[in-house]
Amino acid sequence: MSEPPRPSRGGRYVLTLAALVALTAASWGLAQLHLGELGPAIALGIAAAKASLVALLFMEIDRYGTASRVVAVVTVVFIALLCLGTGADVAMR
Amino acid sequence: MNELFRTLLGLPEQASTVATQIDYLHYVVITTALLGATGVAAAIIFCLYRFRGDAATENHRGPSAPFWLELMAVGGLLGMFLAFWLVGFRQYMTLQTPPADAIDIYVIGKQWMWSFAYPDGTVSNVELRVPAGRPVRLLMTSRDVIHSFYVPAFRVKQDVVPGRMTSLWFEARRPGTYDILCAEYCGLSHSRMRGRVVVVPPSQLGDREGEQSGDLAATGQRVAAERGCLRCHTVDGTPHIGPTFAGLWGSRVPLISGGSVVADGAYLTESMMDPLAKLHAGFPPVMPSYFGRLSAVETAALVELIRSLRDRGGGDEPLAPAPTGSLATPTTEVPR
Amino acid sequence: MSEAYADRASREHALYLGMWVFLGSETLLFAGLFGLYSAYRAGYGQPFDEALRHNEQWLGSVNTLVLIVSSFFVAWAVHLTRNDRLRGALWSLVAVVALGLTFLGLKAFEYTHHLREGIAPGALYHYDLLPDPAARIFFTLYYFMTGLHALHVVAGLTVMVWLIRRIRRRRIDAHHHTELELGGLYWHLVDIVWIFLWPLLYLTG
Amino acid sequence: MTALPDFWRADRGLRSWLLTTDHKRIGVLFFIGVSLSLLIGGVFALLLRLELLTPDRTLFSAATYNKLFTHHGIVMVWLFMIPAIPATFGNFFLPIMIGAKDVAFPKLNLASFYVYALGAIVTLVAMIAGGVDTGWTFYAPYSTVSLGRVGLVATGVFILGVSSILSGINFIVTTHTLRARGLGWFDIPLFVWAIYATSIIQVLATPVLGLSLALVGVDHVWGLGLFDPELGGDPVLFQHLFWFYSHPAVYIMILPAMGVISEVVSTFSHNPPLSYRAIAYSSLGIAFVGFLTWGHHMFVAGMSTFDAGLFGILSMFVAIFSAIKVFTWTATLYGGRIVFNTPLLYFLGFAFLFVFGGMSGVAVATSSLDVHWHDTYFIVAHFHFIMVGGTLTGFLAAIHYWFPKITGRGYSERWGLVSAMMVTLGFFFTFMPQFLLGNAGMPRRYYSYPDRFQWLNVLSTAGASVLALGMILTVGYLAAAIFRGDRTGANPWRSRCFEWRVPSPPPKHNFAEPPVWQIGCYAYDVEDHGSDDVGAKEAAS
Repeated sequence: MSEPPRPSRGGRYVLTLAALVALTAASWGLAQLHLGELGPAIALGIAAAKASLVALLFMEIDRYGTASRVVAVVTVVFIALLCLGTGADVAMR
Repeated sequence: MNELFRTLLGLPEQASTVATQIDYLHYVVITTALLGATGVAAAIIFCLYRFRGDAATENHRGPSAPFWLELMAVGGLLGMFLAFWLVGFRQYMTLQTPPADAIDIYVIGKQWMWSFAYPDGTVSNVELRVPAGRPVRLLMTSRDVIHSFYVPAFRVKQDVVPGRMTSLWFEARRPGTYDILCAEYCGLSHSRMRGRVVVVPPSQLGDREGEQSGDLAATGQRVAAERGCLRCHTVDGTPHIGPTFAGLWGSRVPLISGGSVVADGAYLTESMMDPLAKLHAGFPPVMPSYFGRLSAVETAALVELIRSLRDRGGGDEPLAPAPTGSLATPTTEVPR
Repeated sequence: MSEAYADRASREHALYLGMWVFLGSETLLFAGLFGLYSAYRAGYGQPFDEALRHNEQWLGSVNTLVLIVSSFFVAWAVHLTRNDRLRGALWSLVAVVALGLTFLGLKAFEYTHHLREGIAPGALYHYDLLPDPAARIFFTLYYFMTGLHALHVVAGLTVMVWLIRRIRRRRIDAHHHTELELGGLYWHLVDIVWIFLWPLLYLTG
Repeated sequence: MTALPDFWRADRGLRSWLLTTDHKRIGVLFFIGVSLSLLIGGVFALLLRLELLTPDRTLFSAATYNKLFTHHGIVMVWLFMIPAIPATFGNFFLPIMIGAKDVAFPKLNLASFYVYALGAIVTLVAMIAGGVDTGWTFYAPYSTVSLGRVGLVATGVFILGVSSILSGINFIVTTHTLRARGLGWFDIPLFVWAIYATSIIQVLATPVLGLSLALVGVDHVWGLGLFDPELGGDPVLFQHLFWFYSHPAVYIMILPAMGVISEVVSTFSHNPPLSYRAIAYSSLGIAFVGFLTWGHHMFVAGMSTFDAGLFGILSMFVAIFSAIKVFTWTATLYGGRIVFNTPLLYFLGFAFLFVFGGMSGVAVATSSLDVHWHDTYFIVAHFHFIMVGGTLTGFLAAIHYWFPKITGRGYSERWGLVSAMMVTLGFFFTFMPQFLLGNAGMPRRYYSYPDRFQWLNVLSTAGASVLALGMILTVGYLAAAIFRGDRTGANPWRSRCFEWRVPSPPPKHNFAEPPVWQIGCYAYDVEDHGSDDVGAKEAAS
C-alpha cells in the first residue's frame, strides 16, 4: 500500500529468490531420477510451493485483505476441479 | 395405471425390458414436480387472497417460521432428490452394462445414415433386424461427426463418437417395428437420419446365431473379392499393382508427396474414398475412387480384413496401435 | 476513477481488489488448457510421456530461472520505490524487460527448432520419430499453453515499459506507486503460471 | 434538499449519453441493447415455430432452419439472457441500493458497454455474412467441419464474454468497497446479493468459455485439432470445457431474476423476507455449487459411468438452494399486507414455471431418465421454463417494478395485468406441449419430424403467437406510459427498500451527500403513517 513511505527491508526478497532458485534446481534434479509414477506429483508439489512463495512474499498477498486470498484459493480450487472432472472421465472410461 | 400414465404423458410403448422400470421412475418424478409446482402456486394464491390489503392496513407481525421447520423441509427435499438419484443411477448402470450373452452388431453412424454389420457378415442400411427376447449389444462408431443412436421405444440412447467405439444394449420384448432417430445435431439432414429397428420372432433368425469373432474380416475378404480389390492388392505379402494388404496395418507408408503416414483406419478409409490424397510411394496412381460405391459397413469390413492380416509377414513391424489408442478403448472390450 | 471514493486509500483498496479479481479471472483462462492436458495425459499415458521427454529440459529450466529472477526484480523495484530510490527502481524494471525479452527469445528459438523438426500444431504436425497421435496432441497442447503464456508475457512487458516511462516522468514515487504494484502483481501471475507449465511440459516425462 | 435535476436531464445531447460514466445511463444503454437482442431472438424463435408447423418444409430449407435455431440460441443466451438483468437493472440499482454515488470503476463500466456493443456487432455481422449452423453449443467435430462462419461468431461471443467479465469485476468491487457507512453485508438488499453472486460466476466461468470458443475458432480456421478425432483429439473433452462454463452460465441467467423476485415479494407484501440469510447464502451456494454439476449434460455423451454418478449426486445439491429460495418467498407472503399488481402476477407465473422447470431439471439429472430425454424437446421445454419462465418473467417484473423509479411515471396497471396474463399463458401453451414432445421422443433441432408429433407442434406454435402478442402489448403500453404515464412520487409502492428513498428518477449522483440509513431496507414493522416518503421522514429525524 502506498501510505507514507514505510522503508521496507530488501533482505526478504533476496531470500525468497534464493529459495525459488533452490526449489527449481531441486525440481530439476528430482526429474532426472525418473521416479516414475511419483515424479509428476512431486514436481507439481514443488511448483505449488514455489507459487505460494511468489504469492506470499513477492505479491505480498497478505497485505491486500481477505478477498484477495479468497480469490486465490477459489481460482486454484476451480482449476483443480476442471482437471479432476475431465481427467477422471477419460481415466475411468 | 401404467397404461394410463403412459398415454397421458405421451410416452412411446415400452418395447424393451428396461422401459417399464424407467417409466415408473419417470411417473414418480414428474408427478412430484407437478405437485410441487401447483402446491407452491396454490400456497401463493392463498396468501395473495388471504393477506390482501395495502401498506396502511394495520401491521402484521412478519412471518417467523421456526428454523427447524425450514431445515426439515429442505432436508426432506434433498433426501427425495438423492432417492431419485439412487434409483436412477442403478437403472443407468444396468443400461450401461450389457449382459454377457448379447449378440454383437456393429453400427456405423455416418452423415445422415445408419448402417449395421451383423455377426454373420451380412450388412444392412437404415434397417436393424434383431431377434425378440435376446439381448443385443450395439458397438457403434461414427465416420464423421457425433451422432446419437436413439430408440425412444426402448428408452435407450448413446452418442456415437468418431474415433472411438461406444456401446449400447437393449432386449426387445416382442416383435414390432420401432423408430431409430439421431439425437445429436449432426448437420444439414440431422432430422432425416432415421432408421427402423425391426424385431422379428427369435425362430426366424436361427441362422443369425453364428459366432462373431473375425466374421467381419471374412466379410471383408468377400467384399474385397467382389469389388475387385484383390485384382491389384494381394493378401500374401507380395506387392502387385497396389501395395499388399499383408502387414500393411499400422506400418509406416512412405508417400509420393514425401514424408510418411501410419496405415491406420483413417488412412485406409481415406485411401479407399480418395486414393490420390496420400499415394503410397513406388506404386502407380491408378486406383479408382470407391466414394459412394462402398457402403460404410463394407469399408469397415475391408479395414477389418487389412487389420487381421497385419502379422502375415511382409511390411515392417507396425509402430503404433490403432489411432483409437488407449484413449478410446470403450468400457467393453471390442473383439479384435 | 469516480469521486465515489472519499479518500485515496479506499480508492487504492478498490483498485487492488479489482486487480486480484482480474488476476483470478485471467488464471482461469488457462484452466481449460490444464483440464485438456490432464485428460489427454490420463487417456494416452505412455506415448504422451514419450513426446514430453522430447522437449529440451535445459531450455525450459533456463526460462524458468529467467522468469523467477525477473519476478524478483519486479518485487525489488517496488521495494526500492518504497524507499524512494527511484533510479534503482527504474533499472530494476529495465532488467525485468530484458529478462522478459530473453524469455521470449528462448521461446522463439525453441519454436523454430521444433518447427524445423516438423513439430507443428494440429494438422501441420509431421514429425516421423514420434508418429503417435498422442505426440501430435501433446505438441498442439504445448503450443497452445506456451503460446497463450507468451501472449501474457508480451502484455506484461508492455505494462513494464509503460511503468518505466511513468517513473522517468516522475509520475511514480514513494507516495504514489499503485500502478507499479498492480503491474507487479500481473507479472508475478505470469511467473506463477509458467512455474506450473514448466514441470507439466518439460519435467514429468 | 434543493431539487437536483434527474439523471435524464442532468446533461443534454448525444455526446453526454455516449460518453456517460453515470451507471444509470449505462444501465439504460444496456437496456436498449438487450431489448433489441430480445426482439431479434424473438423473431428467430417465431420463425422456428412457424417452420415446425408441418412435418416437412413449411417456409424455408433445412440449412436456413439450422442457422436460425443456432442464431436464436446465440442471440438469446449471450446477447439477451446473460446481460439482461445484471447489466441493466444491476447497473442502475446496485450503487443506489448500497448508498454509493456510482460503481467502483465508472470508465470500466462504459468500456464494458462498448465491448458488449462490439461483440454484438461482430456476432450479428457473422450471422448475416453466412451465419452459423452448429447450434449455440458449437460441439466439435461438427463445429470444425461446418461451412458456417464459426471463427467470426466465436470471436464475437469471446468479446461479449470480456464485457461480462468487466461488469462482473466492477460489481464485485463496488459491493465490497462502496457500501454506505453502517451498511453491513446483511443490511443490503437481496437484489445486491443476487448481482454479487452472479458477478462471481461471470468472473470465474467466462474465461473457460473464452478459451473453448477460441479453440473451436482456431480449429475451424486452421485445423489445429485438439478435438478432431482424425488428429487424435477427443470431441467429448470440448463438451467438458463448454459445459464447465455453460452450466454456471444458466445460474448467471437465473440468479438476477431471483434477486428481482426477492425485492418484488418483500415490497408488495410489505413484509420482511422470512429469512434474509437463507436467501443471501443460497445465492452464494448456487454460485459455487453450480460449478460442480456440469457433467449432467453429458450422461449419454460417452462419459465414464463414474463421472455420470458423481455429477448426478452433485446436481441434486444445487437444486436445494433454489428450493430454499422458493420456500422463503412463499412464506414471506404469509402475514403480509399484499397489494396485487403486475410484478406480483409475474411472481406468481415465475413461481409455478420456475418450480416446475427446476423440478424437471432434477428429473433429467436423474441419470437413467436423462438417457431417454437427453437432446429431446423435454430438455428444450425444461430450459425454456427456467429461462423464459424464470429470467424473462423476472426481467418483465423488474421493468414494471422499477418503471416508476426509472421514469418517474406510472404504467397502466390494467394493461399490465392483461399482458402479464397473456405472456404467462402464451408461454405455458408454447412449452408444455414440448414436454410431451420430449416424452414421445422428438429430438431437438429437428427440421422435419415424424407425423405423429405434428399436433403438439401446432399447439406449441399457437402458444408462441400468444406469447409474442403479449410481448408486443407490453412494449406498447410501456412506451405509452413513458410519455403519458401519470407522475408518481419517490415511493409509489410504499417500499422500504433503499432505492425508493431517492427521488424518481434519481439525480445524477444519486445522493446529495452520502446517505445514513437508520431504517432497514426490509423494516416493514416501522410505522408508515401513510407518509409518502420514508426518506423524507428519515432525513428529518
